[in-house]
Amino acid sequence: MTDTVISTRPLLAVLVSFAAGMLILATGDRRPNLREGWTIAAALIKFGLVVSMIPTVLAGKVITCRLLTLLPGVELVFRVDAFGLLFGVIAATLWIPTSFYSIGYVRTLNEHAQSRYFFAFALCLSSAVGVAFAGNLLTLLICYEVLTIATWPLVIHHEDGAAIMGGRKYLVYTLTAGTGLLLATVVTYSLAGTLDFTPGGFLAGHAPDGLLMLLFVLFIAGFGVKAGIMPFHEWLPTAMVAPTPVSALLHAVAVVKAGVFGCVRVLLFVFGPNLLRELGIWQAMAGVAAFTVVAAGLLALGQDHLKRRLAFSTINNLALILLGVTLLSENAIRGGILHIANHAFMKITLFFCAGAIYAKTHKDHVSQLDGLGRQMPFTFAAFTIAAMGLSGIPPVNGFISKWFLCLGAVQAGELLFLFVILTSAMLDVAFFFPIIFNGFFREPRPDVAPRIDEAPLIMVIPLCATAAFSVLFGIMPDAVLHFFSITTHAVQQVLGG
Amino acid sequence: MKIMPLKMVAFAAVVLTGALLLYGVEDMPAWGDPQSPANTHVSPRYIENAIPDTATPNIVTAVLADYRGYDTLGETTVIFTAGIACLYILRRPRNQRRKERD
Amino acid sequence: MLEYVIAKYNYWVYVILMMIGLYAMMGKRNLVKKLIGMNIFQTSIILFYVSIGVKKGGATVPILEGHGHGGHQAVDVATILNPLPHVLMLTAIVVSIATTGVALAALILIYRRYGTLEEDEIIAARRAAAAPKAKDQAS
Amino acid sequence: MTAQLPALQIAIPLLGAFITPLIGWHRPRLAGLWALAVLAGAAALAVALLMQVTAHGPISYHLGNWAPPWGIAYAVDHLTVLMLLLITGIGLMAFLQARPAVAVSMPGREPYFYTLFLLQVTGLSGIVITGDMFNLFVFLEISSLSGYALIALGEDGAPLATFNYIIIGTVGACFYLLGVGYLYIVTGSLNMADLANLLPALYHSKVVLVAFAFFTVGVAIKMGLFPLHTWMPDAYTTAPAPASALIAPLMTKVAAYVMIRIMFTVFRPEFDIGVIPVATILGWMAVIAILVGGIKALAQTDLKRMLTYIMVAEVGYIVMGISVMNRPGLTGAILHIMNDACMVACLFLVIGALAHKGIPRTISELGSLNRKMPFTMAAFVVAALSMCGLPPACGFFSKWYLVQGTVAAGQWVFAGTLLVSSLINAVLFFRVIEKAYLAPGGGHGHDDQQHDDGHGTANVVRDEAPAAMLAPILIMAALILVLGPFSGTIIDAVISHAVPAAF
Repeated sequence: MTDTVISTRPLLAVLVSFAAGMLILATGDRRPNLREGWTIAAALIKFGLVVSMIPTVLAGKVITCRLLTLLPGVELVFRVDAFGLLFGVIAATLWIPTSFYSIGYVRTLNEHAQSRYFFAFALCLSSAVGVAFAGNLLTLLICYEVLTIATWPLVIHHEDGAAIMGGRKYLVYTLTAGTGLLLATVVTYSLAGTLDFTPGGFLAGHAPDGLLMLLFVLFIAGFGVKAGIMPFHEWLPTAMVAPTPVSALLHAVAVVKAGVFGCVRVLLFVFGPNLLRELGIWQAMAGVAAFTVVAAGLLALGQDHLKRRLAFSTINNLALILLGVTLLSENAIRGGILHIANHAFMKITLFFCAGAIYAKTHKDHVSQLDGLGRQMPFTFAAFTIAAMGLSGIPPVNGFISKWFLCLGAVQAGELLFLFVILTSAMLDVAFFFPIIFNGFFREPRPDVAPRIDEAPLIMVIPLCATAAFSVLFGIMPDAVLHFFSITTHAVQQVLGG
Repeated sequence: MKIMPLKMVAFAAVVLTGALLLYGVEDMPAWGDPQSPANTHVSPRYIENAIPDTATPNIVTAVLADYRGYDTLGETTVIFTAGIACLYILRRPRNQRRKERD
Repeated sequence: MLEYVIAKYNYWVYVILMMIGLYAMMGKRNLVKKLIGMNIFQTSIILFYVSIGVKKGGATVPILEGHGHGGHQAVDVATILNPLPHVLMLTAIVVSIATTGVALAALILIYRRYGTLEEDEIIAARRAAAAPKAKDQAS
Repeated sequence: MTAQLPALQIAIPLLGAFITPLIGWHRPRLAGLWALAVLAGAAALAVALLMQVTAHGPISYHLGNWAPPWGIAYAVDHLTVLMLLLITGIGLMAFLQARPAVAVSMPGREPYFYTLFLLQVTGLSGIVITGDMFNLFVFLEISSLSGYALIALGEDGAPLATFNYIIIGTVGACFYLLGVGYLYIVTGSLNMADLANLLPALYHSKVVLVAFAFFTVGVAIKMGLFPLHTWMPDAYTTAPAPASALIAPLMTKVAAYVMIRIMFTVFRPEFDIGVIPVATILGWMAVIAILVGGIKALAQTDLKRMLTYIMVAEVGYIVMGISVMNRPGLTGAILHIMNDACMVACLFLVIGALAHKGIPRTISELGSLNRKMPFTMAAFVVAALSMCGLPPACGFFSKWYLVQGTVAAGQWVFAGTLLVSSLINAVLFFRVIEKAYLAPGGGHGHDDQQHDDGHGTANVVRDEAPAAMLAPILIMAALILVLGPFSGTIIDAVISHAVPAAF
């Protein structure tokens, strides 16, 4: 059906950041410039490797790299299809600005244990790309668990009481979820004898409906914890104790998206749209997602801590993605998958802004930001762009994905969920615009500098870049990284296969 | 107070073990039955062939030192182990001995 | 019932001996008594094995008298006791002695350290030694 | 030469042990090097034997050229070589660390320690290599006696723990011997392969049932299966660190091997399932062992004692894998024997390094240990993550097979127990990791002043264990990471042949 290209590029893309992590540890705190050099070199190489796979995948081919046989019939295999590539490209692309931004951030704040920080960061990226390129459930599970563990040192980075508690909560949620996933994967393997992702699913006809539903719940709960689906969302706001670049890349892009990615893989590549329709379970799933969308939006309104507010916005958007995919209509799936990319660019901008504000002024509450826009206009401009995008205002990229989500809801004939998506957009406006308003139009507080006094350039440039890309992708969705084409390919694979 | 239950548990366990062993005895061949499997399966060969195989009139010696000589090597090793173990445990290093004398 | 017991009384004897030994090992608080129990226990098993080798009907010790001088004739198996259990038990006896030796060495070590071989007293002494240490750590 | 490999596998460490004290009386240092060479030779032999068996299939070696069942035979199959490799390999690693440690902690006794160490390896190797039931008992006693002695000279409380271990260990060995006797009475044979042929006709004999019961109890004592584990925490906790790094990973695993041998070689699966519900009983005992081990471990403040209780749970894992009586379950059990031996060895070697540096084992006093001993702690983390069943460490894969086995058997409670237990392990180990890696007291956050390098703990100086002690730790940690992804290969090449064809 699809041509397969054998190549080690997926493996190299995974390993390059792992190798960088080892080099970072070996270099240590004594030579920080060399150490950061490794990070940036790895980020660039990884980006090159991942992007080099785009033309192949757009030509309708699948890039495969088989390594070891783990179980009879199950290999450790990296297999790059359109959907996986999308996530891989996002993670690899956003690692570059985050690397620069991180360096600025930790040096400005003079953070401790920087080697550990960069090591864990590189390891996270390795495993996130591993999740993206995993060719079967077991490989996915392995990378996913590595990601879980690699994130922990970042969450507890500050080593104070709040960080340790946040870390514990994070571990309790994610490790329990991982255990559930293990059970679900084992049962799937016992039933089907295979774990290879197949567009359109492979599980149909292997078990009675009741068992399949149970399996579905286990899978969605397992991946849903990282995706922040309610009621499993609680760890995410708590984990905001982590340094901001961590929140930016991991809690907006890599880790939580790995959860969403896993959910989508299970929905579309393990169960498959047809089986989900037969079981009728998609409605329950969509209901949970819709509830999360609205509830997270409402909860975000009540947060004064900027990063916590962003965290709830993340929960809201992740649920939106899942809602789109669960609606199972062509446009809804396209909107959901596209939103993975679009949300990543917008949310990382927002976190970058929050971090820049904190690094410069040590302010992290919404109510403290009065008039700060005059001191940090670039930061606030970027923030505004990203916030507009998340609210679905053109010409930012968020508009495109929300548009398709709405179309998809109509296509599926689910007007209730259309209403949910629109409500969510309004909630976005409601919790973002006070921040912008405070920043630009409120009377400045006495401690705000009257002149432009931004965070270091190494932090401002990345955040402006990601904001600019958000706009670019809003105007030309297929520019540079071909997100739109890749998404179309993924949708065709799932629905056509 | 505390000793009573321990003794009760010990007694119960012992009775249980004994009962189990006697339960097995029921299916055993009668004592001294020359036709029991133990007396007919492996051992006749020792008795019949001890002389031609080993030229040793004492069959026990023949088995001990030849047919199952490897067990005897193990047996010797057990003794050696016990000897080394006692040396290891009970030997007091010279300086410690001196200290105790003072 | 009685007949049944008599027909296999060797087994009954060994089981009873073994129960005595096992009870001493589990129920006694004096370490030497435990050790003695262990010896009784092991001896009972040795008796059990040796009794397996018995053949009724005139069988004798497994030494072939008059067979040792070159030429040999066929041996009637029924006249000779089963030698294998004897061999096994020679090894088991040695094992039992070795174990006893190591156990006695351990007992000497215990006596040197605590000056007693009553388990309760040793535990009490250890607890008393541990208590002030814990208090030090707490303060 | 290659035909004599099985004999050499035992002869080399055995003769090495005989010679060690002779050398040691004159030159204690030389005795250490000698023992090291002997162990390295034994490990090399195990590798050679592994290659031979994987290439040409199982070997039956007749000692003294007496054909079984009259003589004693070695039965060297895939499971055997795996265990031999494990025993000699971990023995070698433990010895690498023990040599410098013993020189410091027990001067004047080193040659005896080395001798007993070699005897322990000999005994364990003999247990796994032999194909004769009684011969197994003899080697069991060699390993037990040397084990008692090695444990006896530990910290306060060790002699009493040793004595109790001697008593209960002797009960275990004697129960095993009784089982052998009962089988001998009804079959007249001591050879495992011969027994396997004779027994099916007798499966319903009460004698055989009782024999099986006594085998199981005897072996369960040796492997520390709940509720017969009571000797284990005391004995292993109080044992001197160099000794526990050898005995703790291996003794329980070898006993588990004996259990597998008896259940699947001497007896057939039909007996284990059909005649008496031993599988079910063992399975539920394993459930209790896993839960009780985990809960007791939670209650410990002493790191080493915590590990021993975790071992109680890990034994439960293995027994559970055996008890479900299917291919994935038994594969998982054998894989876990290997993986758990490596993990426990790594953890106890870490304990050894801590002991050598005089660091107290109380968990609450481990603060900032990662700064003091970064490599040791990194290895600890690897082993700990493996214990929690997190990929890509090897613990994940054995857990996978075990869960698969329980699911295939429809034993959802068992599967749930395994999963809950890995969460308990996560709590246990992250408690330690948190303590060791995070700044004591915490609360430093963002005070800009003292961040230059030390982050408030600048006074902690790196004080890593000497390279000779660190090397085995790091090797074991690397092995834990490597064995995981390669478990598929290992199962294909070795373990799949060890599972009865009936599964």
